[in-house]
Parts: sequence; structure tokens; C-alpha cells
Amino acid sequence: MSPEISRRDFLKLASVGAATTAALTGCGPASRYVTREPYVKMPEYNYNGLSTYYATTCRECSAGCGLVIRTFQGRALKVEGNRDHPVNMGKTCPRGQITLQGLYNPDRVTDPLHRKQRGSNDGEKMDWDAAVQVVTDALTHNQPNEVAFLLGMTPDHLFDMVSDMTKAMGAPAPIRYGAPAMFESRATLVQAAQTVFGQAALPSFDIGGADLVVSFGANFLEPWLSQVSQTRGYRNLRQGTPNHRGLFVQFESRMSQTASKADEWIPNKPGTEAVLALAMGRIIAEARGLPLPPAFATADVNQAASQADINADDLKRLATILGNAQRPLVIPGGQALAQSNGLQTAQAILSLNAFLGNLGKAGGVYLSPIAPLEDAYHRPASAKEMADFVGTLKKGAVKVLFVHGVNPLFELPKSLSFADALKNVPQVISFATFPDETALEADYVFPDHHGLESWGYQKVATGSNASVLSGAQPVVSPFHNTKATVDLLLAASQAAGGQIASALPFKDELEYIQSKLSTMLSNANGFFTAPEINSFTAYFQQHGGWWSTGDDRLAPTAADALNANIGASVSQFDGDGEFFLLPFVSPTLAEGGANKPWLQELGDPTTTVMWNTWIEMNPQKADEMGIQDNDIVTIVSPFGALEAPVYRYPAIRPDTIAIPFGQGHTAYGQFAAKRGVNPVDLLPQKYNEAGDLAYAGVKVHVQKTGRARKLSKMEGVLGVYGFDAKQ
Amino acid sequence: MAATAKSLPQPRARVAEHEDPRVHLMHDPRPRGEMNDMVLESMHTATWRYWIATGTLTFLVLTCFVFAWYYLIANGLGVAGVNRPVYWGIFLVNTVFWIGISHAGTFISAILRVMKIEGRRPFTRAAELMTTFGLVQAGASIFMHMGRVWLAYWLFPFPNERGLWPDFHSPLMWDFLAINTYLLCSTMYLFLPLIPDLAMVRDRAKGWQKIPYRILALGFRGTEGEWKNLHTAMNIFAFAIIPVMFSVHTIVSWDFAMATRPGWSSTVFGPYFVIGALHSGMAAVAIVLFLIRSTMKNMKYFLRPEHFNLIGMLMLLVSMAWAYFYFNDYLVPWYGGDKWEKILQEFTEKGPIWWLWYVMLICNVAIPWLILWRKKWRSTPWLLAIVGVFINIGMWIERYVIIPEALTINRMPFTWRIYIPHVEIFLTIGTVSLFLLLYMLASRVIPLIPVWEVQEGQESHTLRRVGKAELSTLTNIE
Amino acid sequence: MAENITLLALFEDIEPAVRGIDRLRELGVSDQDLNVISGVPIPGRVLGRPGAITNVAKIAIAGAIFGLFFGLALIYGTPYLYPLLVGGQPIYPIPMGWIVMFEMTMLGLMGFAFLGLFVDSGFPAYTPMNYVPEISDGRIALLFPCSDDERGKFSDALKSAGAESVEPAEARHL
Amino acid sequence: MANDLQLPVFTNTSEQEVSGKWGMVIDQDLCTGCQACVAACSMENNVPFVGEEDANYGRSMHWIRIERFWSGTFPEVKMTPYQPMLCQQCHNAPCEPVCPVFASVHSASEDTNLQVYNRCVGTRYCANNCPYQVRVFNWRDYTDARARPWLTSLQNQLSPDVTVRRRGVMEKCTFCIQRIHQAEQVAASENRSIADGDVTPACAQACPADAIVFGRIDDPNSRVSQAALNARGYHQLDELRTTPRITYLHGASNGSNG
Repeated sequence: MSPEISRRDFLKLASVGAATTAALTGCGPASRYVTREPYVKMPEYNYNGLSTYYATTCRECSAGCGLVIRTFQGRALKVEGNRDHPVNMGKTCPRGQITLQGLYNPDRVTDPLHRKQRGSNDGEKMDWDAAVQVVTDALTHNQPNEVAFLLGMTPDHLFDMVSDMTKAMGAPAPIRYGAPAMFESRATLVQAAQTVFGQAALPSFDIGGADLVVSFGANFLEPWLSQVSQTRGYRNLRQGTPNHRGLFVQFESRMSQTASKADEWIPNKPGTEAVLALAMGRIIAEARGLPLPPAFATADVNQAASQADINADDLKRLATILGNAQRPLVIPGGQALAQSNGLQTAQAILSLNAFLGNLGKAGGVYLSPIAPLEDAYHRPASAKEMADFVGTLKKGAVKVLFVHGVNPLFELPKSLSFADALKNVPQVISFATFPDETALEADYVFPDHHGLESWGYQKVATGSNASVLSGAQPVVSPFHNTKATVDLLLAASQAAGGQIASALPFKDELEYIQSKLSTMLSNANGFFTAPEINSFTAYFQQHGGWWSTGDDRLAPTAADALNANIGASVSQFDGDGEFFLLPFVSPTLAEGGANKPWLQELGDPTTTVMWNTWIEMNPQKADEMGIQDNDIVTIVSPFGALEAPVYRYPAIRPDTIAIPFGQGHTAYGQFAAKRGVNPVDLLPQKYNEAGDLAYAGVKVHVQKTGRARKLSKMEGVLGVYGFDAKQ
Repeated sequence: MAATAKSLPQPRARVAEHEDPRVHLMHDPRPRGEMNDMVLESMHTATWRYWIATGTLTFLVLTCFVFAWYYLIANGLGVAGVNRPVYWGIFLVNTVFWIGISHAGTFISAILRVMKIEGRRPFTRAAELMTTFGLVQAGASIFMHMGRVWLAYWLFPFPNERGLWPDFHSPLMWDFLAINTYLLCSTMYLFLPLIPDLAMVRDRAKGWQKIPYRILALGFRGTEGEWKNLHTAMNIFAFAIIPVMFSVHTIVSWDFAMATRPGWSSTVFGPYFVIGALHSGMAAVAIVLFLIRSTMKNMKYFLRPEHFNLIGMLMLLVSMAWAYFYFNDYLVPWYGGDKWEKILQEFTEKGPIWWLWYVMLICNVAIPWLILWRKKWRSTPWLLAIVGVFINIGMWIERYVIIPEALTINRMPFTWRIYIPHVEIFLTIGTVSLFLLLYMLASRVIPLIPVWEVQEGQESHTLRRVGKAELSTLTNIE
Repeated sequence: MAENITLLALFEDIEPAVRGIDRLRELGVSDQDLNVISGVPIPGRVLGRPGAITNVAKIAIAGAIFGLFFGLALIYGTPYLYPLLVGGQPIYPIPMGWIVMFEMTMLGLMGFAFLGLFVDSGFPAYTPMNYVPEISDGRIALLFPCSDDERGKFSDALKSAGAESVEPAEARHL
Repeated sequence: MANDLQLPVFTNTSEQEVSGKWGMVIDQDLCTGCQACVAACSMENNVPFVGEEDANYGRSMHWIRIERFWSGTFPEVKMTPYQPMLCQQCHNAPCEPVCPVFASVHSASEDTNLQVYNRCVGTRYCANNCPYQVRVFNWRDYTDARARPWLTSLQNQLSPDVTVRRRGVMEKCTFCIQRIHQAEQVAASENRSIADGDVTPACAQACPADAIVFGRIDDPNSRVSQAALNARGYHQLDELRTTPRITYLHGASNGSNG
């Protein structure tokens, strides 16, 4: 807010809306105005012995859930969900709960650092003026096309600001990437929507409205797109309509946490989802006596069943159930899209939905609402685009690389050899809050605030019916000598002068955000309106964002979805191993949770393993190979190898092994470093037509090492697996 | 009428000296003064073996008891092996074990005294010492087990600033009261018959050594009144301490029997634990007597094979009783077929540590029954001591099976975990060492033989000639 | 009138001691004045003397009653001071009351029996007393008062009864 | 103070079941095992983490854990529904009478199961006697920042409403008693009795599937009472008659091939 309006007036404005949500007060101890002081001089918005609650947005993933943080005497104590927020409606996932251990993490980068030698832990501290100077020089002393920005999935206001900046200086637009996007195969979903519906948007699946959900590998109860809202959908699927429990069938080669909630789990062979979907379409079409649409024409039911290594009768039975369902819904995702034929799979499934006629209907397929400040959905970079970007880095075309909110050294497949690419970049500047692998390889680390210390907004990509701009505000004053990256860049661009300075005439971060918000003043669809920007900002921060009151989801049109012949076939696999490799995102850690000790100590839902990486292997198969629990095995793919202990997992195909993604850090703080392994070391350089990585498209060898390491488990194996199980 | 004379079967000839009177009544009396000197000599002579043994035990106590316990307190129970679900580990095993050991002392002394079993006289003191010393170990083990031992005094019922009294609903409180009662009473019971012997030592001690005995002997002279009071008090103790002894181990068993746990909630636990206690206690007496007899001077006169024979018979008897109660405790759950009980029995017999169960049965039943049925073997001190060692191992394992193994199995299979002891092992060694060390020291400080009782016994027995045999007769002058 | 002294006669065995006691009776020493000290307990009827009386039992009974009430106070008194509900159980439980009462009764009984021994025998007594160490070697001592001039008569009588020695007892620190 | 002599009488458990105050309903059909409740509980109640080794040895301090079992073998393998296990706040709590120092007592006002940390001397009898095995013990000084320097900054988060437990004491789920009391004070300050929904424990508040319902079970119209009437409802280890305050709703055992 601008300094003319004092905080007291500001609270008056805030209190107007306070009636609606008693818990929430106005904007937080805005980091720039409030300095940490002894509590004899207490800020007036804070009462001794009383908690103050601030609404903000979770930054543990890009779903943009609204949080309400309980703060007490200047400290954040507890994360609660924002009841009014349309994405999570007061609920949170474990990562959101434990985001506080990121805020108070003992391993945070506390000061701007200049690292004399890349990879070395020691660097000399600088002051922020010098940091601004460094950034200014980096912007001015290089040709615009030699400057590259690599940003994470959050926060969006930084991405917008950098986009404006790069546009102004004529530099290439910032690249946006995150391992979640890779594992979610967003590009594939968007591309499939483009080809099937003719609109490049992120499909939104109304799980809650359906009465039968058939999911092909979609882990929608896990970190996939928007976990909390999808879990709410699952609840409504089961109990949303009185006296009618919606059914849920999951096709997946491993019983994931999501599959464990399915009424039926069909362990199909990886890469056969497309043919299965088409076969089901064909069965339904024949059952309904309709003319066979070209999309399903080529499908052969029995062949599909045998290719998928499942019972043909089951397939027919499920297809019949699907055909008879009133509000059926078929969801593509997870491993199904992470194949060489991932795009066909997505298309086949979307057109199956189209054939079932649930487009734009309750319990059907929609297109996610376009977030405010957006013209269309802008997806993060696909793995293919990242590969190209790495290529440009390797060529040495980039002189200075800015990295924020992403840890490519950890999140990109090793076969892309991002490490080598970095060597060809003369200057790497990281804005990392935590000392992750990439920050360790950077020449400068200019730490950004933690999410709970920051301003910002997040454009919600999917997960709500309304179009949502989720607002973030500082709930505590910064604990360390950190600086908001937007402030840093604004200062630098002012110092740089010229085009950039005139394009970004903002004194600080909040002014920039307000400049964006001001375009929404006229929007009457919101659940609040405000005459002028300051009160708008106040409401925005008080309620944790702006969202429209209506349903902004778009009904896709299936123009000729069914007429295109989807040449779907079984996918191709790299490597000649006997096991399909199935990497999956750890349901508790996701990509960034490894440095938070309590997340480490949450048992994985299906295996209850804590604090480490495990390899899931079918017990019968393990017996054949003479592998016990906790035995360390080597997994060799054509692209790398790694060693990890085995968890004999009863619910996985004998020809498949699964390994979670989230551990295996070499840096990133004491709780994450040197713990577990990182499956990206095994991933192939193989993409589907949409450019997404076929991370499940490799077959690997498994060799015993003869060594063993006790996996830390929540469960007592004696009770769960019997007295002869190894503890 | 004519009676047809039929030749009666002739008894097989037997060698006369096998018909000797019961030698444990010691029908070769010696003058009191001589016996006094023998006992004092056994107290005064300390060979190099003695000092080596004492030194080793002292070292073990300092490391495995004192330091190990300090380490435990300083770092918390995390350094022990206890976990969920096995919240009670070897600490409680040791507690029950040592309380069991402490039982035989009182049993032998009190019950045999009440029943006027004359053979008891020479070894009552050694047995009573076992009660006190064993209870010391038991108490220590309980305190080791506590999470905040520095607050252990909160169990004492005393008016305090918290206005809070202990909860007598808790079996642990009953246990606390019973064990304290037992410890106090058995210590007094140990002291009473000691007074005349202390007076005897006092009369012979020279120089500074006289002082402690003067103080302890309380000025006992031996007047008729003193003897009368002493006898009355000893009789009261002998009768009263027996029910206390039974109550103590019954209550210890209730610590388990009151719990809603498979394998614990059993009505037979009371007598079963009492018998178990006697089983290990008797065996311990045999071991201790063997050690005293073989290491101390002149003891072969007081402790004779016939005494071991007596103890051996008791051991056999108790072993059979134990087998009977164990079968009770095994059969009922097996027949009842309760889900959790069945799982527990399967776990003990087929689980990861199945062998413990079989070792227990072999040590507690097979070995005693195979050896103790024969008088010749019973009367062999070293053999009896070895059997005693086996029985004690078996009984320790029995407690291990009852506590950590049974705790592994509960009604929440998700939590079942094996218990792996860590520092407990050292603390176990520590308690054993302390127990032995106390004996070593006591053997040089107080007369291990109640001389006056022995003499009293000798005076009350005479050999009477009946026909051709010399039979022992008891003239009850008490 | 000659002043009174206490004579101590030592006997080897019970028989002569009994004879000595009879002689003393003839010489008019009453059973109250006579004192027999021995290394082993010798019942009164063996010596032909009235058995000694003891109060230990009475004291012990008193102790038992005290202990009983102490136990009652613990189990039913202390909850009254600070009543706390546990596990749906009554605050004043009957069955487990028996346990506490029993233990406390027994403790009182035995504890007081022990103290009774002290009280009744005047323990601890560290003052000088008439005693000779030979007693704990199995000798039997007779202690009786007599006037100085009658001393010879008494010693002759006891010597003839088989006394080892008849000496005026000097009180000594034991 | 006057006490009516509570002589032992045969008590009808069904009476006690309705006489309870706070209760919870957990729908295993909805629980997705996502661990959000565990995380929320730990963040709300200052529950320490114990590290890899101790966690594997059954010493993790979770006040609420999510259980699951398997039946059958591939491909006919099934996973039993996720079963969040926390203190059942029994009326006839087996853990209470066995404590020698009244550290585990019953709250007369809330009819919940209290653990008084500073009374606890660590005999661990209560944990042995808890049929649900939901009591956790501080085996080490998991909250001592001198021994664990990394805690110094993490402990900025400790909630002032909840005691930080030291080594050697037992602890367990409290139904977020601090929230209950706060709500009661607020209600008292507004001269009203607690309304349904005034109190939400951290676990129920976080649960994304809304599988946990909490409220007054003495109010037949409250959400929790209504949910408890569900035909799928059952009590854990009901045969022990501990009269737990948590009603579980059966979930379909799910897996392959129906």
C-alpha cells in the first residue's frame, strides 16, 4: 500500500469486510513497514495473548490453496485452511500444514551470498545494495538475449513481473518449470484438449459430480494438479449425493494411494491405457448399438485385454458399467500420460468422455476457468522445452542465468545433464530461500523471503469452479536478512534505467501487485468490489484473494473428437530390462518437502516408510529373485543407475517396480541432504508428441547388492506381514 | 487246626552304616566355643581368591551398575531397548526375577521354622540375607525402569505441596506398598536372630572392630527376658511374614494380571508367580550354599550334603508345582481359543525368538526332573548348584517370555514390534554383580551361620537306641 | 551392716546350673533376685524357674491395629482430600482396599514386634553391665545379690553345686 | 467438600455412551490416508519428530497414526480401508486406574481422558494397558534444543497453548483440549452454551476429505451425533467395553477385482 494511507485507516477498510469472516484481520505485518521490535512496542494490530490470523496463499505447490495463518506475538504458529477459499475450502494437505517448518527451517539462506567457487558451501555475505548492483550489472552489461530467467511454478506475480521486464528489455521470456508439471504431464493434457476440444486449456474433471469415475493412472488424491480440491471431489463422489455412493475404478500398474481408495484396481501393463480406453469405447458403442465412431474403430477388445495383461471379461464388465453410468467420468493422468504414446492416451480418454457425453455436464469434463489477469492458460515448460533450453545453455548463448523457485539440478532428468549446461553459463544468480543444489552451483544467492513472509498472488490453474486469483501477504516479518526478489529486480531495473525503468515505474513489490490488481477494479463478478485500489487491496489481502462468484469453467466442445482416428498403440519402452520403472511423486514429500523434518516423518500412505527412498517390488517376484525386505538393490536403466532398499509391496505388478520422487538431495539442508535416492537419475530422454517426458517409458534391470539397510516404517511388519517378515 | 508254616521272604541284606541317623541334625556336636571359633575363622580368613573375586565384582558394579545407570538417567530411556509396544523391558524382568529370588530366603527360614524342620538351622541366615539383597536389586531395577526416576518419591504417600496422594487404584501402588513392607520386615527378620551372634562376635572382637558389633549387638547379654522377647518376636515374624511373602509376589503378578492384555489377564497368575518365585529362589539358595560351603573355611561342618538333599527335594517339589501352574496358564487360553491369546501363543512358539520358549521348559522342568529325583545326585552340592543355575536361567527367560514377548502382541497389530535390549544387558550384569558383592562383604562382616541356633538344635537332639538301631529323637525344649 | 554386692557364678552346663539355682533358693535368694544369663535360650521350666513374661506380643497387636487404621486412612482417607475419577472406577473402592489394609496391618504388626523387643528388653543398652564373655561360649551365669559377709557361704554352696567360679560381678562395657 | 460414597455398582455402558460430552466420527470410506491429520496434529500440539532410527523402532511421537493392512496376494490383493488411530477417550479408560500418581485421570467436566505431563513419572503402565496403543512416550529429550541445535529456530513455532513435553513423560491425543477450552471461554463470555461446530480439532480441521467429524455427542442433533447413527458405525475393540468416544464408519475394503 502507499505510505499516505496509514495502517490504522487501512484497518478501518479491512474491518468493513471483517464481518463476513470474523477470524481474518487485514493485511499482515507488511515486511517493509514493520521491523522486529521488543514486544513492549507492540504493533497496534496485535494484542497480547491473542492470536491474529492472516489469510495468504500456500506456496508448497502451485495449486494455490488459501491458508489462514495463526500468528501470536509476531510468530506464525499454525496453518489452517481458508474456509472461504474456493480451491481448498478450509482444508489443507500435509505439505501445507508443515510449511511452517520451511519458514523456521534452520538451513535457510540468511543473507545474500557471493560464492567464490561454485559448489562450495562457503560464500561471503554481501549487503543488499551490492546485490542490487550485481543484478543491475547483470541486466545491463549483457545483451538482452544473453539474459535468461528460469522460474518455478510459484509465485505468479514474480513471473508476471519478470515477463514484463524481459519484454521491456527485449530478452527472451522467462522459462517456467517444476517437477510437478513434469509428473502431471500438463503439456500433454493441454495438447490433448487442443486436439480434441480445439481449446488449449487445462481440462478440469468434476470428480465430485460424477457417479462413476474411471481413472487411468491419475493420482488425483496425491500431489497431482490440485490435491485438496480433488480430494474434496472424491468425498462428494462417495457421499455428495444422498444414498448413492459413486464408484471409482483405477487402472494403474501399482496400487497408488489413489488406487487404494478405488473400488476396483486394475493392474494393467504400463503403456496400454490408450488401447484400453478405446476398447472400452468400442464395447460401449456396440452395447448401445451406435455406429462405431472412427476413434474406436481400430480398437480390438480381446487384443487390448491381452496387451494390458488383464482379464477381458473384467474389461467388458467395467465398460458396461461405464456405459450404464448416469454421470460417468474418465480421467487420464499419472503414468498413463508418461509414455511415448501419452498424447494418444490423453486424446483417447478425452474422446471417450466426449463419447459418453459428459462434456460440460455435472460430473463430466470441463476446461479449467481462466484465472484473472490471464488471457488463456499458460502452462509451464514441458520437459522437451526444458531440453531445448538446456541446449541453449550448453551452447553458451546465455551469459547470465537467474533461477528462482525451481531446482533444476534436482528436478530435471540427469540425462539432460543440466550440471554441464551450468558450466557454460558465466554467471548464475539464484534467489533460492533454501540452499538447494542449484543455489549451491550459483555464483550469487540473493535469498527471497519465505512464502509466508512475502507478498504475491497466485493464478489458480485448476481446482475450482470459479476463476481465482489467490492473494499472498506476509504473515510475519522476515526472520532473516532476505529480500523480496521482485523488490530486488525492481530496484535493479530502476538502477538500470532506460527501457526497463520506464516499463516498471514501481517503488516496490506491493505497488507492482496493485498495478496488476487495479485492472480488476472494474470486474463485477468478484465476491467483493471496491471503489479504489487501496480498499480493493485490503479486501484482497483480508480474504486471501479475489474470486468470481459464478462458475467460470468452460464447457468444451467436442466438434470432431470422435471422428479423428487416434492411432493408439502400446507404447514403446527404452532399455531391455525385465522391469517397467514407475517413478511417482512421493505423496507426502512431493518435490520440495524433503527439508522439512515432520514431512520426512510422515509415513507414506501405502508403505508407511519414513525418512528414506524405497523401491516397491512384488513379493512373489522378490521371492523368485531371493530379495528380502530392506535388501539394497541396484536399478540400472540405460540412462543411469541407483541403489535403494526394497519394500516388498503386495499390490504392484510383478513386472513393475516403483520408486518415489522427492528424496535423494545432495544439498537442501540437513534433513534432506544425503537421504535416499532420486529416480530422475534413471529417466530417459524420451518425449511424447506433446513434449512431455515419458518418465514411465523405460525398462530397467534389478541386481542384488547383498547389502541391506533398514527402512524406517510406521507399521510394525510383524502385525502387517506376519511373524516371518523382516523388521 | 494245623497251621502250615510258610517261609517269609527274607529282606535283602543291607550294609549297616547306610542306616545312620539323619546326619543333618549334626549328631557330632562340638563345644559352643569351638563352633564360635570356627565361624569367626571363616569370617577372618580372606584368601587372594576372595580379594580377586571382590575386586572383579566391585569393578563390574561400578561399570555395569553405577555408570550404566548414570548413562541411562543422563540420556533417557532412549538408550534402552524399550519401544512401542514393548513399553516394559528387561528392567521389569529383573524386578520380577529378583523378587522371586528374595522369596526363598523367607520361605526357607520362616516356613521351615514354623514347621520346626530342624534341618533348616545352619542355613537360615544365608537364605534370609538373600531376601534382603535380592529385594535391593528388585527395587533398583524398578527405579531404572522409570522415565523420571528423580520423581520416584512421588509414589510415597506423604502430604505434599501438590496436595496429591498416590492412586491406590493402581496395582503399582499395591506393589509399592507390598514390596516396601516385605523389604522392611524381612530386614528386621534377618536382624533378630543375628543379635545373639553379634553379641558373640562382640565378645571376641578386638580393638576398633569391637565398636560396630557393640553398637549392633544392642547390649544383648542373654538374660531369660531377652531370650523370651527374642523368641516371641521371631515367632511373630515367622508366622506373619509368610502371608506377606505370598502377597508380595501375588501382587507383582497382578501388575500383569490386572492389565487388559492377551497373555496377562489371567486368574492363575497369582499362585503361578508365587511358585515361580520359589522355583528360582530355591535354586538360588542351592547356588549360594554351594558357594559358601566350597569357598569358606570350616563350612563343611555346618553345611552338609544332607542339607543339600533337603533343598534338592524342595526344588523338585517346586519344579513340579511350577509345571502344573504353567500348564494351567497355558491350557486355559489355548482351549478358550481367544484370537489374541492364540496369536500370542503362536508367537512365543513359532515367532522370531521361538527358541526361548523351549529353553525355558528345558531349564525349568526337564533338567530338574531328570536330576533331582535321585538322592545321591541331590546330595551332590556342585550338581545341585548347576541345576540351580539352569533353573534360574529358565526362570529369567520365563519372565522374559511373560513381559517383553507378550508385550509384542497386543490388539493393534499395526504396532507389533520386536524388542531388542541395549543398556539393559549391562544393568542386568550390574544387579547380579551387586547381589554377589553384597554376599561377599556380608560373609566377612556377620556370621553366616547362626551359631546359637545350631547349638540349640544340637542340644534338643539325642540319639536313642531302639533295639539295635540308634535313632534320633527330638526333645522339644523350646 | 555390710554393703550388698552382686555375685556372678559361672556353670559349665545346665545340670549344675539347675543344682546351683536350687541351692540359692534354699539360701533364701528369691526368683526375682536371681538372674540367669546363657548363650543359648534355656526355657524356664528347664531351670525350674517361673517363665519370663514378655509384652512383645501385646505391643505387636497394638501395632497391627494401628497399621490397619493407617491402611484405612490411605485407601479411603486420601481420596477424600483430592477426589479424582479414573477409568469409571469408584473413588472409594472396596476390593483393592483389602490389599492396602492387609499390607499396612502386617507392616504394623511386625514393625511393632521389632520395636517391642527393644522396649521390653531395654535395647539398646550401652551402659556397663554385669557380664562375662564366656557366656557366649556356652557357659551359664547366675547373677544374684548378697551381702558381703555372706559371700563365702554362697560361693561354697555353688562350688559344691559344680560352679566353675563364683566372683563378684563387676559391671563392664560389653 | 462433600462426596457421595461411590460404592461399586454394575454400570450400564449404554448409559455412559450417551452421557459422554465430546465425540468424534471417522469415516474410513472417505479417509484417503493423506496424512494431513497427522501433520496438523503435530503442528498444533508441539509434537516433536524423532528421526529415522527411533521412528523405525516404534518411537515416533504421532498422536494419530493411519493404519492399513493387506489381504490376499497379487492380483487379488486388497488393502483394508485406512484407519486413523488416535486416543479413543474411553469412558472406562484402562489407562487411567493403573497410574500410581494420577497422571492419567478422567476429566469430570469434559469426559475426556487427561494426561497430566508434570505428574507423570514414566512407569509406562498406562501405555501397556491401552488396548489401542495410542499413547506415546518421550524416550529421549526430543524437544531439548541444547541437545538438538536444529530445533532452536524450529521451536519458534511452538504453540503457547500446549505444554512442551520433556523426556520421560507419556503423552497422547487430547481432543485438542486447548481449543475446547478456548471455545468454552468464548461461549461463556457471550453467555451461551457451546454451539455445534465451535470446536474443531486440528485433525478434523485439516482433513481434506472431511472424514473426521467432531462435536458434542450429548446433543442428539449435532453433526457428530447424526453421523454416529450411521449403519456403518462401530467402535474399536468394543468387546472390551471401554466405551470409546470415537465411532468409526466402515469403509469398503478396496483393491483389485472387486
